[in-house]
Amino acid sequence: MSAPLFSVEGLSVALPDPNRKPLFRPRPMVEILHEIGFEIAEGEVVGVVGESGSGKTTLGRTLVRLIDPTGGAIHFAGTDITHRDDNALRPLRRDLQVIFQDPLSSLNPRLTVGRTIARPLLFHGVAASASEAHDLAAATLEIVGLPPAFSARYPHELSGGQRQRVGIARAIALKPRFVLADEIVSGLDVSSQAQILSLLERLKSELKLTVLFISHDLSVVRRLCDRVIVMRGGRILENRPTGPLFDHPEHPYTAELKAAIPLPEIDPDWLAAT
Amino acid sequence: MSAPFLDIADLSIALKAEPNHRLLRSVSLNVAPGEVHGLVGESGAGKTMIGKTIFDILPHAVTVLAGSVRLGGQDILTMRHRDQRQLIAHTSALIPQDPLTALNPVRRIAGQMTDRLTAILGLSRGAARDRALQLLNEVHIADPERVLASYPHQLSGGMRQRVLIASAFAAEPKLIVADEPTTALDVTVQKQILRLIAEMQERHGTALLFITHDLGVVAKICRKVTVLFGGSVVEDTDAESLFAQPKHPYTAALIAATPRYDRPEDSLLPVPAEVIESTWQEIRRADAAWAEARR
Amino acid sequence: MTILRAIATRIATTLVTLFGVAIIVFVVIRVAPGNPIAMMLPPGASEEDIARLTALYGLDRSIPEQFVIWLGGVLQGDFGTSISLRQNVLTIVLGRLPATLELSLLALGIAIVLGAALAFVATRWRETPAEAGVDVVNGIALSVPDFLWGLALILTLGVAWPVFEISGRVSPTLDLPFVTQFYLVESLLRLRLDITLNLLDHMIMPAVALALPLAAVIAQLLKASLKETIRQDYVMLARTKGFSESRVILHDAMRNALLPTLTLTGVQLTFLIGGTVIIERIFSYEGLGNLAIDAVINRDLPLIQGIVILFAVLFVGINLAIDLLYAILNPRLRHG
Amino acid sequence: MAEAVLTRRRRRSWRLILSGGWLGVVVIAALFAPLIAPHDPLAQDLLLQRLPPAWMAGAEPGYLLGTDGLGRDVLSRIIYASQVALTVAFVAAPIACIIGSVLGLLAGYYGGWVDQIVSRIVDVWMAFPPVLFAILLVAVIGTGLHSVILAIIVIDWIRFCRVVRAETLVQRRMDYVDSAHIVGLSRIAILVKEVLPNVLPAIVALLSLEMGIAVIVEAILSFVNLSISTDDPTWGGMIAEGRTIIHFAWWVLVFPLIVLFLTVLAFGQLGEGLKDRFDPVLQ
Repeated sequence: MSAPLFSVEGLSVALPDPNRKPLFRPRPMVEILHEIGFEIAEGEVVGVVGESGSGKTTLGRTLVRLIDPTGGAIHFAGTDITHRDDNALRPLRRDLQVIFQDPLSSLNPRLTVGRTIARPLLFHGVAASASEAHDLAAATLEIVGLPPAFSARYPHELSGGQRQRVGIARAIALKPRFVLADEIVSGLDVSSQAQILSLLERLKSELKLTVLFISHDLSVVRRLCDRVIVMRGGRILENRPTGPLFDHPEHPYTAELKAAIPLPEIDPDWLAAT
Repeated sequence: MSAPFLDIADLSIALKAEPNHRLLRSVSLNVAPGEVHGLVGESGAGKTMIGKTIFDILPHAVTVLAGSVRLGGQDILTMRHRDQRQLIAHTSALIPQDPLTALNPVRRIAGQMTDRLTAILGLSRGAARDRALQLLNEVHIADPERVLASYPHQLSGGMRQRVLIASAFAAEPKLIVADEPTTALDVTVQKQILRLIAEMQERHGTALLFITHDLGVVAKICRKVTVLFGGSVVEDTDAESLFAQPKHPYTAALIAATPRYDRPEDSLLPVPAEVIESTWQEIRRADAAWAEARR
Repeated sequence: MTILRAIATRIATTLVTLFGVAIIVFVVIRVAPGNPIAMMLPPGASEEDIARLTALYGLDRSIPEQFVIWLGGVLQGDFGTSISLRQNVLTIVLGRLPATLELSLLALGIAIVLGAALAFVATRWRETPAEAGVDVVNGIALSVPDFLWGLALILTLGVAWPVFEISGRVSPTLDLPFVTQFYLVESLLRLRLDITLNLLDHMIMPAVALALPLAAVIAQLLKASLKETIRQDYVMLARTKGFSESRVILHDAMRNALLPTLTLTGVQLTFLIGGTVIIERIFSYEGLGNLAIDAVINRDLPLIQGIVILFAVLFVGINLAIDLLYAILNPRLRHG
Repeated sequence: MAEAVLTRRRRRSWRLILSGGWLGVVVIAALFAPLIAPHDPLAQDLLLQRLPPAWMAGAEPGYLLGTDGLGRDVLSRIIYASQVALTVAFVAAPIACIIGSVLGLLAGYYGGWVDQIVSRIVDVWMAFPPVLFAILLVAVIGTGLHSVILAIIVIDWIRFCRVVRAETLVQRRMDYVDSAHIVGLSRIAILVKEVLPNVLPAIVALLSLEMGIAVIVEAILSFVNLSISTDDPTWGGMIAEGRTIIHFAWWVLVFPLIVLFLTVLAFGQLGEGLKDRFDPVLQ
């Protein structure tokens, strides 16, 4: 087996506590992640599930170094990126892309869809000229199932599902080795959710993407992921291949999470069961 | 079977500026005392609009074109405003979607739980407080005195939703509208809250209209179901037959699109474009017929 | 303990601000060309006289030296002697302060009442011509400053239709039996309502001129804040309880909407007080601002310093008070 | 809904047309003052003192808006005075805008010690009554157009700084900043290419408003006799003279006041209109 694309050891993160704001003073720090360790192999889709406050979003943002870790180490493709500064990270950025939860906030409202996708292409030298970048952007839009004419539109002119497709297009246009997908279907309707997931499934096999897929929804994770990490209170409870994890959960919390999901079938005993 | 308490008949609603483009298209819906009725649809289907009509709190830009909304036989859309507010206050209550935003951050829980009792039903402060304590006990809050003295930010999300459920039952309403009451909650908390709503509804014998986008939740808590698409009712049936034998192709597609961890391969299937298109065609035909009839 | 330390930190930054103000004023007015002493003596005064007085006021020393001497005095409550009025600066300034404070507070009161009323009307009758009307009035009041409102009021209610007095603080013919300079307050306490009315007759136009821009700011902020608040779920929930729209706005939305408005009003209040400088000039109102302009024109260095420092203390104090008030009114911070 | 949006847009375009139209008139008056003005604005004639406007009894037909206490034509003085007003508006406000916006962007985006320093300076500035500060500055550096412009820049930059800093703080928290970071853009590039376009509408609106404020500050300085020389006509100077003879010749005060009023109002409304125009979501 080849070396993992990502390897994380003893990762700890502390952030300012959003619930406490003493008068005239900075917020106190609270530890969100406690000594997390795991690996992601090339081409693998790893799910991270947990309820609110489990630290799953912080974990994702720390991997792509939007947040600075307070302890531990992160290796990406053999390079230690734990404390690399912006300049040193820049060459690696092309391979570390993110699809955000809320596309309305993550797409600059004053840029057209085309420019949003084309700008990184030019920046990283994937496209040599503005027109080449524009063509590539249009082609990527087609890959994610949007007409190339959408290049000229602004984010507010799109529906939620279309915006999320643009978010995906921006991330994959650079042909990155790794994509972080942070709750990317949680704001969508059931039908858009199903469409975005089948798009991701297609991209996963076509582009051989390595993905960290963060979600609160076990059912969605089961569909998409090869392996699942269950988090609670900033710690990893379970980290196993998807099938076995769902069929025979080892940790009682995983079983509890599973049992709490209401399946679309009549079951008079479900409510009473604990 | 007793007469429905909530009876919505042929309700059509549109923007004042565009009366020809209906947002609700001749919607009919009724909920009998003691019944839990699910109202399902994706965003934009008009479910929340129906909830707002029941309390007559539609936005100013929207107007009712036709139809009636009866509470216990009285049409609230044609009543005098003052009588209407009284009727709604005495008979109906809402459990809102997001417990984080549905409690006023600068008021203590006590005032928010009892203001309807004291200001509209005319209870004394003491009596209203006793009632609030009793209800907090009913929703299994261990320390009701402390909760009454708290501000919302001092309580957890699940606790706040319990408070909101207790307040909804405060005036012994005949009808409770629950508008996506568990969407903002974690799954484990969602299950507790669903159980609590079902328990309270049964104990008080209330008619419950449960608005949600989640067919899984519907399957677990509702007896009857109305499915909305594009502001019109595509299916109105009991829950058993809805899941066993969906009559409308859109309902079937919606069920197939709902995620389920036990069947990863045949769930989460995108709604086929033909289904969407044929459903819209039905709606356009109905629109044409309706416009013809109004002429 | 942490709260005490937090307050101490805040007061320390406040003192740094005041120190900065002191340095800037001190340096700015001393780089001015021309000798202020020469201006106060009659033409033809001897070089010797000028030199003697210059030394008396300490103006022959270097600027850092002068600053240290002045600061030492200030810390003992001695702001020096006014060159033009030949009186203790602190006595003069504190004598004028009450007039300015009374005018500012009256203006603040008018602004709050007017602003809140406009915001309420625009929210209660939103999406009607009433809201559009409030928007237009607001837009005009926002972009036209107090200086122009003062002049417009003088022209209309002072000259064209003489309803109010256009100059002074009180009619000179009135016999004032007062011991403090807080005429308005004291006249009310002594039940001399004739004097109260005469004072208001003089104060109403400058106060309205000062109040209009602030009223517009309050109305705009509060309206935006109310609009945001009435969309919240807890307001919708209150509506489903059967309360009337007015009660819902006043009872369930107003307090929430006031909090963000309050923080922004602090700064605006300092703008209002800053506006008294020119408004007092226009209405020949005997307050601190009018005194300040005279002091600048007469190159009265100690007096200018004293006035600017007093304004700075006032402004910084207001912002401190607003921060504390916000903390007291916001349960989130109180119980954080 | 579409109807409501249309009405709002119509109201907005009227605002732009009216305010832009008036400012156009003022600009033309300033540029072509020698061609338009019927008289020499400085020519005194003691025989023509305090002539009322042309439509009143005792007027001279050549003096449309009457004459002042020294017999100078009010209309000609108003026209020439617009040169001073617009010079101040178009020089002082933009310079203050650049200084304040740059500091505000840096403080809001970088935070940390940059923000600490800028915020402390702003604190000190905020502790001065701005009008008194301006008067003090002009008294110290001497009267004249340059001093007036300098004084306005010194008191006005913090208004830009405060607004831009607050707006930048809001924008910095948006995910699109993070996603630009993910692309690898440097911080300065994110600031200029991503954040600035979103802050720009606020800056443009404020610039327009502050141009009006600059005109007012100049008028206030003239009013207390501290602007440019006493002879050259300024709106504030005319108002100051009019204030002293208000009971004998109201027109000396009224007409410059109306012009000043409309100009300031137009700058403010133009700013609001432009802000909406710039907003892609409202287009």
